[in-house]
Amino acid sequence: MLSYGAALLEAIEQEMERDQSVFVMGQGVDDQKGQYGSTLGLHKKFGAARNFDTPIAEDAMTGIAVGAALAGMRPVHVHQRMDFLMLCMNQLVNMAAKYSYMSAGQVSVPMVVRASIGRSWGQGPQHSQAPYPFFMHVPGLKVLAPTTPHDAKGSLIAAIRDDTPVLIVEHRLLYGNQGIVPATEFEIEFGKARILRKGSHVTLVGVSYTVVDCLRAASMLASCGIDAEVIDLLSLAPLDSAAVLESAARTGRLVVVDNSWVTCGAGAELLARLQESPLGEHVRAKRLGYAPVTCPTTRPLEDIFYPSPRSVAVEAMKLCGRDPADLGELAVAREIEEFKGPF
Amino acid sequence: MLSYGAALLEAIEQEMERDQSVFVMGQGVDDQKGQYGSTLGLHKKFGAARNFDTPIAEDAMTGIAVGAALAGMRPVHVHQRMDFLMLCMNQLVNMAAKYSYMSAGQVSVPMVVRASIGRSWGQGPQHSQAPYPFFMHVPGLKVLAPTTPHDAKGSLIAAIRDDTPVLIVEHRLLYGNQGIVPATEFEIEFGKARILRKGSHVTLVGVSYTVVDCLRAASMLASCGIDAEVIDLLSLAPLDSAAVLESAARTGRLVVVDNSWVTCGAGAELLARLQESPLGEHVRAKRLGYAPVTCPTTRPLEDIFYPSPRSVAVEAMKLCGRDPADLGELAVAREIEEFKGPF
Amino acid sequence: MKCGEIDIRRAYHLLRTIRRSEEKIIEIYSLDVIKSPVHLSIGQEHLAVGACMALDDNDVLFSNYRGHAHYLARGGSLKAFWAELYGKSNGHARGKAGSMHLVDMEVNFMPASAIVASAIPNAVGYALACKMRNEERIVVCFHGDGAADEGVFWESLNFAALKKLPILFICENNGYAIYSTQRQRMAGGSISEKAERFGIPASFHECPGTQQVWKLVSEAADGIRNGNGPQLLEMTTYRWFDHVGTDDDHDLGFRDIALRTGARNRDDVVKLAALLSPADVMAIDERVEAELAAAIAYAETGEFPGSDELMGHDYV
Amino acid sequence: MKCGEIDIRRAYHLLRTIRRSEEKIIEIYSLDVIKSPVHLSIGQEHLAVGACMALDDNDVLFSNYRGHAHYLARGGSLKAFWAELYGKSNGHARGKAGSMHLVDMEVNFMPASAIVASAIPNAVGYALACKMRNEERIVVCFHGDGAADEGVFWESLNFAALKKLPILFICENNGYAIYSTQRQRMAGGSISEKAERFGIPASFHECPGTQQVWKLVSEAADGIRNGNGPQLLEMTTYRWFDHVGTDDDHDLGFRDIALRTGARNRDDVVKLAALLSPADVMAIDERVEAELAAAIAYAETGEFPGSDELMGHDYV
Ligand SMILES: Cc1ncc(C[n+]2csc(CCOP(=O)(O)OP(=O)(O)O)c2C)c(N)n1
Ligand SMILES: Cc1ncc(C[n+]2csc(CCOP(=O)(O)OP(=O)(O)O)c2C)c(N)n1
Ligand SMILES: [Mg+2]
Ligand SMILES: [Mg+2]
Repeated sequence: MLSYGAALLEAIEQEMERDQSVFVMGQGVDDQKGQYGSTLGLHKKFGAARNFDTPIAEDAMTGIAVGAALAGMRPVHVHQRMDFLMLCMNQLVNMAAKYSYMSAGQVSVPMVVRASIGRSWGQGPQHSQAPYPFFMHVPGLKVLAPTTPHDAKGSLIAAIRDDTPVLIVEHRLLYGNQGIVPATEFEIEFGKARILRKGSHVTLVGVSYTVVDCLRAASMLASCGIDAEVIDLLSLAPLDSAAVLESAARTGRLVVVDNSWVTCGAGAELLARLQESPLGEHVRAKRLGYAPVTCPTTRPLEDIFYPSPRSVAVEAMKLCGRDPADLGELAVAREIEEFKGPF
Repeated sequence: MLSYGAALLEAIEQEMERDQSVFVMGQGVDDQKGQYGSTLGLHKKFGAARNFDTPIAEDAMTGIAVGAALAGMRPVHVHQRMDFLMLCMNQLVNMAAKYSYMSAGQVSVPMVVRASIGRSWGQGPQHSQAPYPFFMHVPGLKVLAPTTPHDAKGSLIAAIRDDTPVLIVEHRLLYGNQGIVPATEFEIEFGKARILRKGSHVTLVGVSYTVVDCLRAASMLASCGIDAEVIDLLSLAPLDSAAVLESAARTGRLVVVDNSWVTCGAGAELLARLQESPLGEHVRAKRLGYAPVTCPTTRPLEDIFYPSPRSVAVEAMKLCGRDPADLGELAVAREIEEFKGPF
Repeated sequence: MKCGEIDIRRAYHLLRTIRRSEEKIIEIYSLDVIKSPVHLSIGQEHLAVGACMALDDNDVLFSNYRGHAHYLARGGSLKAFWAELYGKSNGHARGKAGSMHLVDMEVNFMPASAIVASAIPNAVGYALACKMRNEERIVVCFHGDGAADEGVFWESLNFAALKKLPILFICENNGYAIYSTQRQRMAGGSISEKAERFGIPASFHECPGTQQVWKLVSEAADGIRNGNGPQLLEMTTYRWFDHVGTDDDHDLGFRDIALRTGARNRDDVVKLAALLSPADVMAIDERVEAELAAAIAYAETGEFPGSDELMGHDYV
Repeated sequence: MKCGEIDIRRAYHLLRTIRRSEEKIIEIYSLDVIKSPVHLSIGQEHLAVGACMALDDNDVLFSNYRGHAHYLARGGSLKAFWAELYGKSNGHARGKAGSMHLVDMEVNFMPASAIVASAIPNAVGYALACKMRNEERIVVCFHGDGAADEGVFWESLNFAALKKLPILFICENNGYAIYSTQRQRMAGGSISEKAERFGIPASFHECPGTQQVWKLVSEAADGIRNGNGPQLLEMTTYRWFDHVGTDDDHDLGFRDIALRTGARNRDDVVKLAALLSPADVMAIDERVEAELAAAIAYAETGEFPGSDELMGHDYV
């Protein structure tokens, strides 16, 4: 058993051991907290040159990672918040994503960008965003959003070895979660979703932490006799819509729970593909995600801003023609309840 | 009759006349070309302080527009290329979009961001993008994409008078197009699409210049006996999905033609809403847009990278169960054929 | 220009209000009634107090996530501040903002941002508006040393200098961005030396006290108000506690405890108290405790925003 | 370090190749066979030639959209260049790049970017890789005066200085960004003066000729190769034609025709020819014409990429 943070650390250690060209950079990666433990001690083990703190200059530092990757290195650039990627969109969208195509394959940009997302409490408008749909929209980038410690390790290794820029989306409430993780090196497969729970009545699809919401919703639904299938998208670009469509066609009902706003999100893309497919007419579908406003700081509003096991279960009940009032109570998730900051 | 560029100029002149707080800034706005004529001579008429060139510093300049707007001014910030907005995503997404909500309405950011998009020839990977879906995704921003000179004028005036940040997407091949434009001031309505052509067999929906593709496709289809309805989305955020769904339900067939990549685009959002609605099962739908790669520079690849009247008509024929081979020839659009640069 | 000397009584009242408010935060933080990150100003309050007292009422302030001192020194509502920390609807932004986004438009204190350096161009833009409208007021922009790592800082300085805008940049250089020292992040000269090359008259001040800050800001504000264009004041200081939260971080091993001892010996709350009579100090202290108690009571008795509040204040 | 003097014959050959290639572009541009924006280097070629000749083969170059001179001076393939302008599949990037994104990895010429200043941090990142791998080579990054408007330029300089990276920044200061003069956009000191405060040894040179550029770059490269960290050379120059396209823009009224006259009088193509014998010049000129003709023929006879090429070279 390893925590999600420890699984990331194991992945990077194994890769740094294996390949001299792998290195880590980012604000605070060599500090006492080591990005939730995921970079802890790497500078001691591999030298300060291979795990270094950076100035607060996201644009240039991303460009520097791109340049190092052009030179054949494999940088892993860590960001404490995905919101901060708004400062380096030019390097990600206009440079990293484009170098390979515009040189007709003469160069590639084997870099990894890791970014934390997510609530805890009171992160507010500018420390809570997860605009992964931006990166799904632009060709030339890959996006992974591992939910389990297993997939955290497999994602990071796959991302490091891949020759395209890969973005890894990490929800901060997941870092402490424990799971079984193979000790050896392995890669997850790009473009493959995971079915975490088999079910026949409704398909629940989550992204990163909303997969946890879906699993909890499935338990709530089970007490009402509804058997939910739960899919962890995992690979957002390329996107495994086939798995989702197949499942939805089987259950006839689909709830996609984005970990960002709904408009032009992953759910939009999945439902659009469903609508384009002949399967669409047999499926009743619904999207969930952040409320369509800026994220508020105060807890009561946060609670209704984010999707929750209950809000997911309610939609599933509705799709199944059942009264949501039949749903039992579910305590607030431990990781949310126990969160005490300071950040 | 006014050109699109002249209509924008008329709008801004009328607004600057009416309201001292309106001003224009941007690279080259006071040069001899005046952003395709749309800012031509404003500095002579209203003084250099109200139409000024800026350093090449998109991030700070956007922040400066935001700050001026916080102070009650109404800046119109002009960008020669929407690609350059990648440099100021932080100000647009993390600041402009959020100030009002995070202050519980104590401040507002009445700014306008104008940005050109689009092909001509050989603009290549970094001068051809139109990532408007990013701005549809994030609450707190409005997005308009006028296609006609009439709507160009009405959009700019509505945008200037609105108290939220509004992004106006302008396709460069449209600036020369002529149309009837009321001489007096008027505002288009946010959240209202325009039906440009009534039809009963298939609904074609475009964004900015792809509306022109749709109209030309409609002519091609007409020669095959297919009566296409053409909708100009115009307002991307808020999005008038009701008009599209109503039309699609009527015709039973829907083609949405994005002016960007398809994944997580406007078409994705529309089809997802269709899938969520009970109307969805009666409609066969298809999305078009840029090919899912980086934009190539050479003309033959450009021609197949972008949607075209023919590619739109082909999809419509397929949805109608007709053989696309029945489509007649259509000459390459005049504005593309005549384009000779230098930019 | 503000003449004479700073009003020590008022300065002490402000310093004491800020210090006691933050001490109170430390005291209750573990109770989890403040469910939001807090970035304490303790040790840096006197920069805010000296600066704010040197300004006119209609001057405009831009701050950042470490904004408690700026907000309170400017005269932002203590009650609304506390209610906001509690996430209540009687907070200054109805609970939507929290500690990182303080705002009080009654005193021209603009909503603070939690993205490093991001409000700096906004402050410049506000100054542009002031200049376009021929207003007398100036804009003051507080920022950290870390903000100067960001390119937008230099873009902003350039534009302010280019247009000779009425803005004063106050760099509160506490030597750290989270756990990184300035020298780990920055090559070359000091921030003020660089700013100077960017066309901004700038000066460097080693740990100035309240009175000196007041003088420096008074003079700078005067010049800016007279149309001389922007200025930058770089002042070193020290934050006593952790970057975020209420812990002491000196046991983490990256900051020498001697630094904190030095800073505590310079403590302006103590220094200013020493300039007043014991009776004055006692009276002010009592007043501060009463005001603080009232503010906390206001926060505690406030309602949480109802679910209908979620969708407000956005265009959708 | 390159010793002695620049090889004038080779320098003239490169200069002449660049000049004649661009003159040819001007000649045929209206025929619309080059369907892509072109940013001519005419008037600035000697900076590229002097600099590139001072470098080693395994040094790495970063350029921008105004890259014809850099590419050709570095020894990029003339044939692949012309075919690329024509959008043909025998172009250096099979037509996908065009004039703005020249690349020739055989001579370590990295793919150019059309976003101002955007390749500068990439160059710094490449230099970081060189340093991490203990390589002998250095990175050279050409950029315009306009690039220094962007914050990322200063962020990049800071990091290069902080890590003492093996990189030479060459600022080709032609005084304009499109139609804006440097002084309309920038306050404060010169770019090199600012760079110096950022910890980068930097110097300013008024219109240096080919030989002087060669000397400056040889010396700088030598120091950088010896591990002394980054440097910046700011050199003024003048572009004869419009920012983009093949027109002369001096009738638009924002650039004084006298500036161009001055620049033409300094023309290094003429100056270097004067240092050679007429026979040498004639031989080189003839060789250039033959090479140019062959390159254009290569471009003309090349195939356009087939539709199956659209989806290549991207992960999807
Ligand atoms: C753009 C951005 N990058 C990173 C962060 C994370 N972060 C928050 S505060 C901070 C340090 C800022 O240091 P400084 O400007 O010196 O202010 P101080 O905290 O010392 O007052 C960092 C890096 C952020 N909020 N925004
Ligand atoms: C980020 C960005 N903003 C604006 C532009 C438009 N643009 C293209 S070239 C240029 C001028 C650049 O000037 P300079 O760096 O001096 O290079 P020069 O063209 O003079 O060689 C501008 C503003 C761009 N390409 N990228
Ligand atoms: Mg600091
Ligand atoms: Mg220039």
